[in-house]
Amino acid sequence: MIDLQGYGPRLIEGAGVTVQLAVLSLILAIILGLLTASAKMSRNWFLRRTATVYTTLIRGVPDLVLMMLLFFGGQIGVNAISDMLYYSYDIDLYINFNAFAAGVLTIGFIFGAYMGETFRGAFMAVDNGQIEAGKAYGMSSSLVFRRIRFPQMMRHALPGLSNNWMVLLKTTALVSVIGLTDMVRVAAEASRATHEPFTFLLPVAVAYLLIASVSEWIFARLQKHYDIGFGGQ
Amino acid sequence: MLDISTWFNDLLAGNVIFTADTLGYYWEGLVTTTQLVFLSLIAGLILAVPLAIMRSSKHKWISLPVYLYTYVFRGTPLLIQLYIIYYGVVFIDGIQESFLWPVLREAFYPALIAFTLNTAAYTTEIFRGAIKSTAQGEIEAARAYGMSQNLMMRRIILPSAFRRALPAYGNEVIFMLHASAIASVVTLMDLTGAARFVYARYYAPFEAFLFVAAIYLCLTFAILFFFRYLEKKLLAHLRPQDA
Amino acid sequence: RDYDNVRIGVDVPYEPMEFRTAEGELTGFDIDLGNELCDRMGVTCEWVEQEWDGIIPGLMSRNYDAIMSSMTINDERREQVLFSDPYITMPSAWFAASDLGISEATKETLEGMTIGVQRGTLQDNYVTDNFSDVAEISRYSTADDMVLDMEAERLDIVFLDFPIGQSTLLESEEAEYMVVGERISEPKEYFGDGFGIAFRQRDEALAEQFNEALAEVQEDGTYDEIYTRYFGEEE
Amino acid sequence: MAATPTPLEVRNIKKRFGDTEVLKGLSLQAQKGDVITLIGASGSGKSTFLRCMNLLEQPDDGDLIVHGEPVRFKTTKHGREPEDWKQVVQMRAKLSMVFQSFNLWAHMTLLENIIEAPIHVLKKPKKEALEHAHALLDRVGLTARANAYPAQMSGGQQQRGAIARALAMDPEVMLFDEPTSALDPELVGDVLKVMHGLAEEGRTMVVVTHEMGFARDVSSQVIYLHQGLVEEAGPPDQVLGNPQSPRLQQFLAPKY
Amino acid sequence: MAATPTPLEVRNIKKRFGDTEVLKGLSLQAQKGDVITLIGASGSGKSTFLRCMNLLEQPDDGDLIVHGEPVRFKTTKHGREPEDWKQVVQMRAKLSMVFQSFNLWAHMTLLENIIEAPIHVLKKPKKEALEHAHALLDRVGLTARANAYPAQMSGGQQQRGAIARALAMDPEVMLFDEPTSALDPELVGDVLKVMHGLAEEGRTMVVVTHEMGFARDVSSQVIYLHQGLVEEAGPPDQVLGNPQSPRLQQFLAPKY
Ligand SMILES: Nc1ncnc2c1ncn2[C@@H]1O[C@H](COP(=O)(O)OP(=O)(O)OP(=O)(O)O)[C@@H](O)[C@H]1O
Ligand SMILES: Nc1ncnc2c1ncn2[C@@H]1O[C@H](COP(=O)(O)OP(=O)(O)OP(=O)(O)O)[C@@H](O)[C@H]1O
Ligand SMILES: [Mg+2]
Ligand SMILES: [Mg+2]
Repeated sequence: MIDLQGYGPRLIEGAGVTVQLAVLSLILAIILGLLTASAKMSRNWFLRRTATVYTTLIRGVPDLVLMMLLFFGGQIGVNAISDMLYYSYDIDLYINFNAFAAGVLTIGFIFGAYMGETFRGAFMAVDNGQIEAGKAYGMSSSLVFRRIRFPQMMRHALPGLSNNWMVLLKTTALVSVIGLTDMVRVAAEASRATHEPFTFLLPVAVAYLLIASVSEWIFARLQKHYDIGFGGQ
Repeated sequence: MLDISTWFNDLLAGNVIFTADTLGYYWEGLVTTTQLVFLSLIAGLILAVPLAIMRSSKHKWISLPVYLYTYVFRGTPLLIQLYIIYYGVVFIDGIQESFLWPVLREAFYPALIAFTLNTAAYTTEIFRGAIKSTAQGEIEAARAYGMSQNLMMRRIILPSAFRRALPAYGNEVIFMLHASAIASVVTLMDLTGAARFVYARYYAPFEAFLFVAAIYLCLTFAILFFFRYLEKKLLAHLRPQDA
Repeated sequence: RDYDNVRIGVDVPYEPMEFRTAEGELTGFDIDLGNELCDRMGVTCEWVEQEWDGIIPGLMSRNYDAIMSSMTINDERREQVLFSDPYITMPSAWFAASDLGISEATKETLEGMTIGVQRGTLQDNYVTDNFSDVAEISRYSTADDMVLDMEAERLDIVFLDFPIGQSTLLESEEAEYMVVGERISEPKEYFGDGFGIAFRQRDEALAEQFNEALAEVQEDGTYDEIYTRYFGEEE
Repeated sequence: MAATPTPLEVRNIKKRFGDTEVLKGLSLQAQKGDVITLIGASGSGKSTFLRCMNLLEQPDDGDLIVHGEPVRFKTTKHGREPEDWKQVVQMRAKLSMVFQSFNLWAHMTLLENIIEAPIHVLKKPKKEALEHAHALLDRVGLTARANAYPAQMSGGQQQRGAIARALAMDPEVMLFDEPTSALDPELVGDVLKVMHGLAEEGRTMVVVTHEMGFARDVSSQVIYLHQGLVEEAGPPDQVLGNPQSPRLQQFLAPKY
Repeated sequence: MAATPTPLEVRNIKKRFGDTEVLKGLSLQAQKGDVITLIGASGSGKSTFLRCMNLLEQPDDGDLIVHGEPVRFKTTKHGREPEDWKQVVQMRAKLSMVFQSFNLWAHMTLLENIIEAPIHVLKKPKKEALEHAHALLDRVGLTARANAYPAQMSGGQQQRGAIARALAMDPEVMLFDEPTSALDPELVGDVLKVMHGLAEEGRTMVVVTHEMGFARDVSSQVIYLHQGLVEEAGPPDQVLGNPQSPRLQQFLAPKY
């Protein structure tokens, strides 16, 4: 096997950070995505516009820049307040963002925009007659959403969703810029320290593939679940 | 008027972004990024269509290899793929003497290959899903009218699937645009590379990155605009009313 | 304002300035010197790892109070942060395969060659300004990538911090490399005033404390001891 | 009878799609126990009219009064729409609809389709909903197919399933869009018998149908639509037995 | 007549879905110009039988002979399937089908739906296909809706569109699954007239229908299916005029 030169435990620790970050961000992104997709299809002008601005701006700016803007910008904003306190009243107050929470929030926020588009496409693919039947029986929009639109939309959304997840998983590597030590950061550090760039690529690739295997399995089950009744090919 | 023009001149004099030098770097970066993204997307799309069809096949020996390919290329980071294709290729014995070397020696082609293979994998997945969710009745109608599998794919399933895949594919295009930022790992001076260079050189992090963010934003706008136009044109049948 | 605990931002690894031993222990010239300085000041040091791209924003947003991470003092950075007195100067040098057949790096000898540098470093600036008209410049993220491309013969010559080149190229097992010409640390316009510790502009008192400690360490020979630990005897 | 509010009243409904005006001002009043049949050529606007009654289409003009309560409209820049969607939701639970294209929920079995709205909209206990559903399935002859998904059912089975689903809501007013189109003559008879029974229970119904026999037999009123307008309306004997307009006469002329 | 091969012959077709055998051995022989009507209760297997004729469902047993050419089957682990799909494709181009649920292609306008197969399957020049399509649209009264998408058409319009699409193939044999279910009596008459015309042109047709009038008038043979078996078959006068089995008698008993 490959000699990890003692970096094994830290790599595993880093992988833990990666997985936690990714899963929590995914949950946030899905919630934001559903909200965005609903807002985009709503008849309310303001909601629609807000959602469009969100998906356009967030998808428009490179993730790294966005991450720095949101994290450091947010922190600097908070600091501006505490600076004011410091200079005017000599109160010294450090409010520190938790880097992990910030990472989850930022990645979730970024991928919410992509999820929004994926869900919107999927919602449009649902046969309108199915939704009308729900409305006709006096279901409120939220009930129609829960019982009909969502379950029928999912089978169209899953492929895009799994793509977004795969990209999200790898985007977690960006968090090293805000000071978190994820798997990729450990590997980069290790390969710089040992001057063996290739030694650590392989374990990282394998770790990602492992996570991918698990998620592929889950997605396959979900696909099966949401395909029920649609007579697959 | 005079005020405004002096103000403007001052602004230009005091800034580091809008000098001939830096703009030159940004321009070079823009050209590299666009070429890379555009070419890899086209090639990826062309690859993805047959791959998605193969992936939807009910014969295991056709769909399985494609599945493995998408699994590996979606499952590992593009950075690693790029790294292996650029730096790793050297470990193949005799590659430096082969006719491929002049191509692989340049950073551009390995990057193009890596990007293409990556986006093709993601696009395959999107198309496969869309193909699978084509309305059963429409497929039956096509069969009933004597369409061969091939013709049905071309005329009924793909056009209908592509329309459904449009929003997800739009995401993929933008992902690719952002992902292209790692091209600088293999010495390409793409947009992000240019920004990093200007940042380090003039130590102007905010200007350097905000300016490049603005360029990316423009590119994204162009892409989104294009996709909105496509949706309008292609998804007419989902709109309730005659325009 | 008094600090009992000073948090110092550092981008690991940059051998031999800051890196981890195989056991995972943080060490290096910056680390040892920094710990020593803190001792003198009677405060505890806490090292916070931070990737280079975010290292100054991290200081601004107070994730740490100082940066001690091989940061070259120059005018552009001075506008953002407050520097201590320089604590080391680090020469740069040209490295190439032993059989390249030049003994000096000048416009004439480098004509038509491909030069490798680390992107955004002072070496990058130097080479870009002085050689971009005669040679092709390839910019890399890490020195190790550069070594790979030297081996792949995509590169003819590289320009690096001397200790980095020493630890990566000169100690390489794959091929024979050599230093081309003298080590370079002039002109100041490019090579700066050496490495300094960076602070937020308003923390003048803290910078002053560090400067005092630094002077003390240089006075009593502790500095030289740390220096030889990582760079050997001065030639 | 004057004390009970009129279950359904529509006044002067207009609707256009793009440039074409599909409904040009239609009115209708259904008292408790009324069975109103809408007849008319294909494309004359029957389905659209029915869909306006529970606001699946937003009428561009006109009033809708359900159970004595008028639906309030407001005009936005998207056109005219209900002021209070909650009101619409409540109103819809009182009307129940059988669609021309059935629209059974594809991801649920037939049984799940039937108990869905009673449980989640009417908040019936599940046990009760199930019992009712089984009784209804029996009534439309689909007990054996309770666990089939819509895609696994024949056209006529889907149509009967859709009827059972509508009946499960125990609605005050039922809207039927060609409820027997996919049925064989025998089943047509069965289903019409069911509807007959509903009429006798005093349920109000609006039915789009091509079954003139049914229209004659059960309706309290027949409305003949032609190009978005009421061409003739009245008791079945009069409209069907003694049509005045040449259009209607031609429409009714026996073909086979 | 003996020289021309039989356009369509089916022998002893069997088909099961899961545990239930839906078709229990059905046969049928359609000569040139024959109009065969399939009648039977909902769920009796009419649609399934029709779908087996162009192999949209794979029969578990039985033979299919189109234009004198038997379709070859083989048995794989997925069950029985045609040996040569090319043969099936060619055979299908000779049959043309109108679906119970229309199945118009949603992403194409009506006109595009109609010219699609003629251009790409029959390789007709586009100009010719368009001319033919316009003639057909006129025949089914949909000229005005040529550029509408299926979702924008009424039920009856979709059904007529589907008929026009099938006619555009100029097929040797036409399979109709309840082609008039969504139509009003007047249109039913029109469409049946079209089909009558086709019959007189000598085209072979197999029609699932609930219109006993049509069955009596046009068919050369009526087949009554009951639970996957032929219960009675023969000339319309005999089957419809003088039904033998009590099931059929009940099925035919007038309801309204
Ligand atoms: N895919 C399927 N899976 C399981 N059962 C099915 C499937 N398709 C049809 N069936 C069952 O097979 C039987 C025959 O269906 P078919 O569609 O042939 O009936 P039909 O005679 O056309 O009825 P109708 O007049 O209502 O259209 C029905 O009981 C139906 O539920
Ligand atoms: N969403 C829509 N966009 C544009 N036109 C539409 C739309 N829905 C219906 N129409 C048109 O409005 C007219 C009336 O349609 P409607 O469905 O009400 O007819 P109908 O009387 O129910 O006919 P049928 O008996 O064929 O079902 C038709 O010409 C139809 O094409
Ligand atoms: Mg209708
Ligand atoms: Mg049927």
